Amino acid sequence: MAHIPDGILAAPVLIGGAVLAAGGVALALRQIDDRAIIRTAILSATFFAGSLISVPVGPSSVHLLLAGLMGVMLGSGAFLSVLVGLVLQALLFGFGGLTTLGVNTVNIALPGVLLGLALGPTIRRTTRPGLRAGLAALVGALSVLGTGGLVAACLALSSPAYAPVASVLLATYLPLALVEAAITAAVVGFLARVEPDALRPAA
Amino acid sequence: MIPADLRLRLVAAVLLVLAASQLAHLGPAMAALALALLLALAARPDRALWRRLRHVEGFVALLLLTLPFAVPGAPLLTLGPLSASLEGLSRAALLAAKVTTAALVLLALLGTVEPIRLGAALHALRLPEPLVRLFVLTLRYLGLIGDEARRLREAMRARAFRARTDRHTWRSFGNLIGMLLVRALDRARRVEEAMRLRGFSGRFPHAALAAPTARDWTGFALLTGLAAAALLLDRL
Amino acid sequence: MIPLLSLTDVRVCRGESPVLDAVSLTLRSRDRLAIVGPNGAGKTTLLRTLVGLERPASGRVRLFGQDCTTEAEFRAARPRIGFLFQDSDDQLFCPTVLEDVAFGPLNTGCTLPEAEARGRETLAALGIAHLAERVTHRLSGGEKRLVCLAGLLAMRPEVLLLDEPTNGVDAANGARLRAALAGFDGAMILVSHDEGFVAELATRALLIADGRLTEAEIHTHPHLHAHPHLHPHP
Amino acid sequence: MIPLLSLTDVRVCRGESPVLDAVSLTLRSRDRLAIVGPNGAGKTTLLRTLVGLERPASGRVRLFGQDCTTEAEFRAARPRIGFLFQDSDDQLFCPTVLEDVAFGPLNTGCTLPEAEARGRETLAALGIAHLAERVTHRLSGGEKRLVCLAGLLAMRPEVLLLDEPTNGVDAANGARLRAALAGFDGAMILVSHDEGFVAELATRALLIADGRLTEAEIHTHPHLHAHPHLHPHP
Repeated sequence: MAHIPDGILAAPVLIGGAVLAAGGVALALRQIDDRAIIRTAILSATFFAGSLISVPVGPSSVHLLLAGLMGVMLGSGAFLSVLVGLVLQALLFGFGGLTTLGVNTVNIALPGVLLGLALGPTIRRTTRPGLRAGLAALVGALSVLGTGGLVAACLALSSPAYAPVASVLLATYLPLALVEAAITAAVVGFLARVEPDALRPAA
Repeated sequence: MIPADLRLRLVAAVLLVLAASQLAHLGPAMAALALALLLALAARPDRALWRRLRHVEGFVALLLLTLPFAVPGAPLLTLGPLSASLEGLSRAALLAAKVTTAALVLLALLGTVEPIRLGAALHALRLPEPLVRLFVLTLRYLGLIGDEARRLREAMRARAFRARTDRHTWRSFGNLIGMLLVRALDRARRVEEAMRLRGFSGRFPHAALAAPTARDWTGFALLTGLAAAALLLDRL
Repeated sequence: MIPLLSLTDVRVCRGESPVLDAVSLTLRSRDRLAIVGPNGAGKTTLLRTLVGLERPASGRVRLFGQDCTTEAEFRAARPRIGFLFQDSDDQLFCPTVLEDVAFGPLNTGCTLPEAEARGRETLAALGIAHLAERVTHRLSGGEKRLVCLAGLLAMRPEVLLLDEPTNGVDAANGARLRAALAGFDGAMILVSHDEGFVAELATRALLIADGRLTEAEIHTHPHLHAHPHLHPHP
Repeated sequence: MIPLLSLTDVRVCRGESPVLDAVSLTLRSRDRLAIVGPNGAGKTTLLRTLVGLERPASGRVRLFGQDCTTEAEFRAARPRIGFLFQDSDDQLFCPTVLEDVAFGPLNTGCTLPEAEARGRETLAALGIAHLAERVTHRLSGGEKRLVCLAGLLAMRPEVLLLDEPTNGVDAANGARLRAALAGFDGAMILVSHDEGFVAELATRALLIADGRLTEAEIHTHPHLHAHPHLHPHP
């Protein structure tokens, strides 16, 4: 449940999220050209389709966030991809919300962008498949945990009474982090072998 | 009452949801919920649309279960070391009403709109053009890529694949997503070429929208008036 | 002898309208049944129904003597049926050919070395051992088709369902494909527009039109045609 | 008369190996040239080379009397050439039909109202005015094909390059497509597997095999064939 619905968060948290998200989106828009818009859009559609796959974890199942992968493949463009994805979630499935669009964008995109920035260069450069897989798994896991931490922080900042909800939510991110790590590593391994250029954000 | 003009619908949706999210008392929140329900019924959404509410209600259920125990106040019910408070329960009810109201407003105002048609409205509302273009292109190719993914999943099923909690499953899904991404990049190249061949010079057509009618404005005024009234009632 | 596959009075609907209506068919071992008919007549839906990708509104699907209605029942039968999709790109998703061919055996319980060994063996039998390490995404249309078939044969199926197997296949790979199918000793159902291919391979044929099947016979007789031709200038 | 398009001794490589080799061709006004050949022979590459999406390793590309080697030179010629892609979805990228048809005119200097007016006019001429407000991704295959063609015709090109124009087109829309192309008074190059379509439309043909072109002639003559047939049982 990375998408916080409308009506729960306090106004300062909503405004803070909106301002940060606007900054991220503005940054991404400054770096994008006409060609990259097409690439980002069609990849966003693919990430969205990928996030609809339900991956079993024991008796339950999870949906991927893929934000770490977006960070590696799109760089700051991940802000755009996440924002569009969240709008689609709200329009197509009624997930998430309108007032929380900013907060949710930051919660999901920011860890992915930062991890893509930090580990992306080594993932692209390395010729050792093991190292690449390890780093990709780290990007997958940490981006999910980062999102979980931010979601919990948003709830806790809004009201101390949300603390139990926040900790329950945080616990649900652990299995997702595991699955996301494994699948991110697999996707990155696939791309490195089939089309290494795919891992480079087209800035 | 719901404006046909998509710009006004979008603005109304944002204002209504904002208003609902700022309610602080149970009475006004319940009134807002009732209004939102009427609005949703008036929009005549089909069954699939109603089913969307389930997603939201998952979050609400979590709140209803935990808040009564987390908010201090007059004890209502004691379970071992935990005690549920009346204040907590009313807080949970308030939040449930607000969350559901917001979801119903979205369902009523935007649930029956073909999402890609919102592009022209977002452009008319002066959102940055590259962002709007990104939005419509994503939607344009979403169905196509979704179908590609569905057919590949079927082929995997036909080859006796079954998703489990194991490495083979994760690697297979990784390959599936990787293949979709590689094909998406090929598609992006071809679309870019098609645009270039048709003389693309940075001008992407976003259809001009007719001015909203008096009826649209009336509906808009009514909706935002109700939202303002609910907020006012709440603050008094 | 128990039929391998059978449909009895099957009706499959898309929305309100039936795509297949009152369809019955029986496939016995070593049968090579061709299903011929115009576009949109329901040929692909028929194959999809046999593996449980479409569920009939009424009628019975029996696979290997077992009535199948639930996903679990179909799942048990699927390793014994190889279904070649119309578009190879819908079937190939692994980075390299060998991984793709090993995918099926891995699903049916082989270890990775076993699955890869079986994969190499199957590729060699099809005459495309040299493709094993190639990236599937970059193969030609004909190569993709053969690799898809290898992916099915590696599961050692008893039945093949082939949806337009010669689509987009060049001459050299077409010859390999024909040889492989002619040498397959299980049963098969074949959907194809390629009449020469059908006549060469099939032992029986059914015509399909508007979702209904009728028996047909395959025979050869001379025809006088007048149609446009392209010839190189001498 | 200056040829509209010409290639002289063109060689295009993918990696090391040539996809087109020593290809020369000339298209004059009102020419309707068909290019026929097997899969992978280089037909699509030939069309792509003519609009500068592939750059030759050697040889000359002349468009409307102008040698073209740089992107800027090709860019100047492109509005006069309409290229119909093999896959309609690559070419229909706008939300609604009217927006898509207006895309070309808008980018070549029309205002939005002018571009939309031209779009409506072109749709009406193709007999698909009723599609104007429809969402592009919900169209049928045949409708998509016609809308793609409308998007090209709205730019009032002098030459059409058509890559498998009848692919995935149903009968009714196929008739509209044929009528529109028969009525087009510019020149065209046509790549198609559909021999009847080629014979109906083309005035000249070239065969392509392994990246090389040879002249061909189109003619109709009676043939005695013996091939297998399927008949319903009486």
